[in-house]
Amino acid sequence: MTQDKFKEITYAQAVAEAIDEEMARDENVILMGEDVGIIGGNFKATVGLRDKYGDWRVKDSPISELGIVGLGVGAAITGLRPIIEIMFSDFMSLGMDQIANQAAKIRYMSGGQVKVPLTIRTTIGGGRSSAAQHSQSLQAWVAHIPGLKVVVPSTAAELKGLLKTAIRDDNPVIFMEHKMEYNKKYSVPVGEYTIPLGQANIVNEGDRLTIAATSSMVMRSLEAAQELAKDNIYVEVIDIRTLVPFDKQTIIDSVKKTGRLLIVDEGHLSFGVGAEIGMKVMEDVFYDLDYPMMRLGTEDVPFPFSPALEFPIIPDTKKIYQKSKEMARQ
Amino acid sequence: MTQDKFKEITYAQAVAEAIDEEMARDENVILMGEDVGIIGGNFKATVGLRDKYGDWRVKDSPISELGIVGLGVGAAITGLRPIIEIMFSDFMSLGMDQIANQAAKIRYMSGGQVKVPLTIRTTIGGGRSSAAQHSQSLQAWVAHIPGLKVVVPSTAAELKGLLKTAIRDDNPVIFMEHKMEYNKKYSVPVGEYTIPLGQANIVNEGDRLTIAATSSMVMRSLEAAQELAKDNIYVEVIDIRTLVPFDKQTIIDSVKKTGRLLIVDEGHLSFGVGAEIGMKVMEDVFYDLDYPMMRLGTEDVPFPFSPALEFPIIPDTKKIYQKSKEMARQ
Amino acid sequence: MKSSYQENFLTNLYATMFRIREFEEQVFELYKIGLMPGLAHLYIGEEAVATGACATLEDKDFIGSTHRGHGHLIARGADTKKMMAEILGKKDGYCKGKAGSMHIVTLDKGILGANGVVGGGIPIATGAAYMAKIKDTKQVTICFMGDSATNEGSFHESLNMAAAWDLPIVYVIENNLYGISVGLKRVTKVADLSERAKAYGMKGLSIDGNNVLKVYETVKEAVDYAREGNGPTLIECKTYRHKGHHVGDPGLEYRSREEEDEWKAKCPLICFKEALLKEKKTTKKAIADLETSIVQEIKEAVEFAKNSPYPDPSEAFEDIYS
Amino acid sequence: MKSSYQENFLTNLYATMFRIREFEEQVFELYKIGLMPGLAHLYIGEEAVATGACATLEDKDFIGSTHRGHGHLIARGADTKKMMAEILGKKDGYCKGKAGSMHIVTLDKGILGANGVVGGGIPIATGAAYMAKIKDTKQVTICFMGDSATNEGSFHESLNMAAAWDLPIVYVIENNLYGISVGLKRVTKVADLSERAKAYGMKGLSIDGNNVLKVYETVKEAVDYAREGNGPTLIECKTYRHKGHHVGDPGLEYRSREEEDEWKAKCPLICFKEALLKEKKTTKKAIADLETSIVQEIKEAVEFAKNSPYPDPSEAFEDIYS
Ligand SMILES: Cc1ncc(C[n+]2csc(CCOP(=O)(O)OP(=O)(O)O)c2C)c(N)n1
Ligand SMILES: Cc1ncc(C[n+]2csc(CCOP(=O)(O)OP(=O)(O)O)c2C)c(N)n1
Ligand SMILES: [Mg+2]
Ligand SMILES: [Mg+2]
Repeated sequence: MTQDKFKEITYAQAVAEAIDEEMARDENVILMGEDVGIIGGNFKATVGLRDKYGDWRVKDSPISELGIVGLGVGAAITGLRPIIEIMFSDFMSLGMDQIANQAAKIRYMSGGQVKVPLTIRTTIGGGRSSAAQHSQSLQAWVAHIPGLKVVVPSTAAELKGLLKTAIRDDNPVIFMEHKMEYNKKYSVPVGEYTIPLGQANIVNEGDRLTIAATSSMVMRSLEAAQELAKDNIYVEVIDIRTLVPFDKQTIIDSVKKTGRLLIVDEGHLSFGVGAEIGMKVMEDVFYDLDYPMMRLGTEDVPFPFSPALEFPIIPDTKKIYQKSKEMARQ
Repeated sequence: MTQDKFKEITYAQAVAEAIDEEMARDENVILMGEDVGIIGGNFKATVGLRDKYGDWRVKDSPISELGIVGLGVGAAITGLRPIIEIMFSDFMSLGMDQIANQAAKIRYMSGGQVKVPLTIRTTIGGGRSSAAQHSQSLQAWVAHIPGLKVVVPSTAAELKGLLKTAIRDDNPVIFMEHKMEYNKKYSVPVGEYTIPLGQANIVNEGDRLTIAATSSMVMRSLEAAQELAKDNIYVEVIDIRTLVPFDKQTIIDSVKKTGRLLIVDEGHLSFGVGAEIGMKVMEDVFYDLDYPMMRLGTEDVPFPFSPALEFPIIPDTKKIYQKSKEMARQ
Repeated sequence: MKSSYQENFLTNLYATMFRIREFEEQVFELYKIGLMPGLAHLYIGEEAVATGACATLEDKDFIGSTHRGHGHLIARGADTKKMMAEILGKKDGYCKGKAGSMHIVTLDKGILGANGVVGGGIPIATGAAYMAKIKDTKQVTICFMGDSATNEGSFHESLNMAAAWDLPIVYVIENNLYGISVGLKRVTKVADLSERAKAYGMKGLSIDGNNVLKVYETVKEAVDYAREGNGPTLIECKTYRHKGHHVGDPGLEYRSREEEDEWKAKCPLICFKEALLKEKKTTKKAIADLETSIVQEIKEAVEFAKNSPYPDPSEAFEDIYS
Repeated sequence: MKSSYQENFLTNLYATMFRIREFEEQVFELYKIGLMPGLAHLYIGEEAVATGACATLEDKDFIGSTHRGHGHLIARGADTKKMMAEILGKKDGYCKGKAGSMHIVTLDKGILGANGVVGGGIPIATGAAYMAKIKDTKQVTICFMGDSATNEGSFHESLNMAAAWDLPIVYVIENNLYGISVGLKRVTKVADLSERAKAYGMKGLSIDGNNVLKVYETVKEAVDYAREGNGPTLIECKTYRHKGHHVGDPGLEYRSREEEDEWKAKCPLICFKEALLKEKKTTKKAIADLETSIVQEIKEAVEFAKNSPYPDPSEAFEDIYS
């Protein structure tokens, strides 16, 4: 991103812009999903696209998650570049066969003969009192399956550049948008730009602790970093950006400098992606570590409905601040 | 297991015996799945049960993974104790909504009013030239979901005791059997016994390295341990037994003694359960570690069909031996 | 209207519909004034379906519900106080604030659960029926679902099993023409969803879902049929939701005002009230008294819910495993 | 048999069926002598379905296949050498040994892929049809599936979309009465699976799947219908597999010997050969020559496969991402 002109748009608008630009650029790009058309998506992230590209390229689908992902796979291997929306990552559960056993594997099974340029957009994140079945951040499921790429963008600017790259990628990409972000405004570069998959991004420099975070936890970590700076604790914040492919070098270099690593991801803590991030860099940073690597994630309980119960289980700025303080003490 | 009488039976027979004993003990226990009845299961692990308990309690189902898991959930909350078989863990992908969003969460969503005494038996493991869609070990998916218990038994004796406990458990338990084991004979205690969920088992004592393993990787690790003993390297082998609940104390105590931890699980390495095992004990063993924690898992590629390609990607005795040697050097 | 219907039975049906309507109106108010966390899917306009269907059941029977579940639960006799407290995320709610509007599960009254996953409740209800079948308990399950839920694989897999094994269950489709913004006819070719029963060798019927007696009579026959061991039935009830998809959806882009007006004119409460009065099954006064008392009941439910405390944060960590 | 059928066309149909049969017999031999890794699902007995159906297609068209896919691929003109090498896990196989019997994917000949997941190929084939529809390429897709695959949710979701949007696809069910050991009638009430078309407002037909001309004619009409933009058709072909579910299954516990004999008497090859001779469409000599040359072709395929090297272990790490 070397643009010097910026505009203020919402995260939802960044989604729509990315798709719009790619649909304009390549007539093989299509969008399909529940309610993506007439109303422009449950989260208003695809507003205007159906009017512009018509009913066949921006298709309101039946409520058939398995069917639409599979349709996307078939369309992808025969020449389209489908973007399939699964309204909530919780409902990837219904499409997992097509995601994990078909999309992820067809290229490999064919011995490299076919490509699967499919983007699956879905949403993650709690905090809306949406309870147990609409709040999960299930990146751990897809990141575990070789053949898939997995993107967990942070800001609207990041999202836009990464989504455009995902759509152009010849492999199945799971693109996870954070529902609490859709209405937030961000400064986004004007004009065309893309961000490559597989490069983590240092969003704050520091020397006492490295925080590696995904999705909206990057913003929460930055907020914590600001607070910590007031205590003269300077933490380096890394936006992981993509879980697969994974850029471990950026984290290794940072931890070699700071000696401490905190990983923050909103998925459930246990067997979540944070564990892998730690273990991936383990061998390289082991002798540089001054403190055990630590993780923050959503507590290992289903999401409760009541806000009185929900907020306590999700990582937030305060929890990141506290954990960082604990870790950064000499 | 304090029995002193043992008999030789196969792992498949151990499954059938465990289910038989529990069906005899409690008329609410039923078994349902594809081909579990007339032919006694695709892996012959339920032979004889339909004859004994009839067509309604041992039910051959249509090929409807989502439907049968959901049917199991409904039957469980209304009084039965269903055992649902998903022929390959790869096909949990089709039932994941009922597994992860329903079975796992109903008790919680109800505020503790209902219980879900459901056992889902499925199979894991490569090595049969079954290729990309019949070889995965997908414990990482289910271990990540709070509300589920996850069992990864090693030998037939372990399997039998753990399966009986799983069936009696009032929570949904995912019970993962290893397909390469079904025809192998093991020494199994005569008579009634159960093994609690949540207690790891030290199967070999040693002082130079701790190997924590799941499922058939426990046996491979024991074989490696025997080879290592010839080199005067004594490794402690721990059978993880259950991923959820997880017994971290047994591993912590061992690593405090050995200073080195190798984790072996047959799931794909990245974002697999091995990462979590490492990170779970990290804080407690950090200052005792003499070497970075290491993991072995299946390489991050879909399972290829040809044996020439498949064996190189799966962890085996030799790889465990080599990695152990590398780690155990002073 | 059959002359054999007693006044009591008929006014009870009306009372249930009115109770649902009033409950939902109050939920909407609570949302608007910011007291309700999250969202809720209102049942206003569809009251005749839950009311007519649940009136056919015995105490021991089961119902499976949906994301649009308040009406089913009330028709089944659930406590409106505990429901309202749950919807506000309070400690005295049915599920201690863990469920909210979309997930109330309580075996109290045989309620297998609302469900946030479209189609998610169908296999579960089918499982309750399997239990009843093999334990020969003579319990019948009614499984409610939306029109669009019939496009989920779970619908197909469940109905196939229920038919193959003659399970005691009645599947009731509430066809309100839309799944969120997507008109069913844009994504499904068949006009009457009861046609889908043929795929399973099951009986299927499509009826006016705004006529509470028609619903009652049709479902009653199916429930009796199921209870006698003859197997399942699929009943499509054509109806309409008066409000948007959920409390936060104005619902303006995808439906025409004419369509809305047409259906509002067929309001199940108004039509039934008029029929009762016309056929002199009750009096205006009796109806007015009934309405007043229900308004009061729901007011109390709202007060109860408002006054109930939020659960303690530590409770988030309870009730995961038993 | 229509008099308009040319000898060439007819003997080609016979040749294809014979090629499949001979190929499968050799696969079975290779399994028995331990040269084939894993398992394979033989198509013997069902040859008329793939043969009749694929004969209706143009070069540009697509097929979607199943775990029992050898017959579909051969009928579509796939190279038997590359297939056999793939089945033995060799480097010169269609997919360099990565696919094996159950996963051959090659856009060569428009083959969207065999599929190890029952029902897994149905949405994928539907997606190819969606592509053809919106790009107006006039390509038609034939999607094969087993009887039991029609109980998967993927079947339901796919057919609903195909019908709603008039996609150019023909769904062909190979009803061989069983899914592994489970007789369809034990888990499904409907006798003719083409009944399921009604659930989608689609045309549905049930035919004798052992009669290759009947299959050809019925599928041809459906393919033309699809190509003209009229939408999908569901065709159930009743047939039978002569062998067990896979090469390692003797298949003795769940089928009666009488049933087997009855169906073997209806062998599609024998019946068609007899009909051809009876109607003097060809001669015994011509048939014998054809058979000899195909036996030789398959022999060469076996030799080719045997002589092909195994892939290098390092290749396991290639072809994951493009
Ligand atoms: C599996 C799944 N997909 C999508 C959603 C989002 N969603 C919630 S309600 C709904 C529409 C349901 O339509 P219908 O079944 O007709 O019921 P209605 O809301 O009209 O009563 C959708 C798509 C969901 N909750 N679950
Ligand atoms: C989703 C899924 N479930 C189960 C299996 C195991 N399995 C392989 S073939 C088969 C039977 C398929 O029956 P049918 O569709 O009738 O095809 P047929 O084998 O008879 O040709 C089953 C259950 C599978 N491969 N995929
Ligand atoms: Mg609807
Ligand atoms: Mg079959």
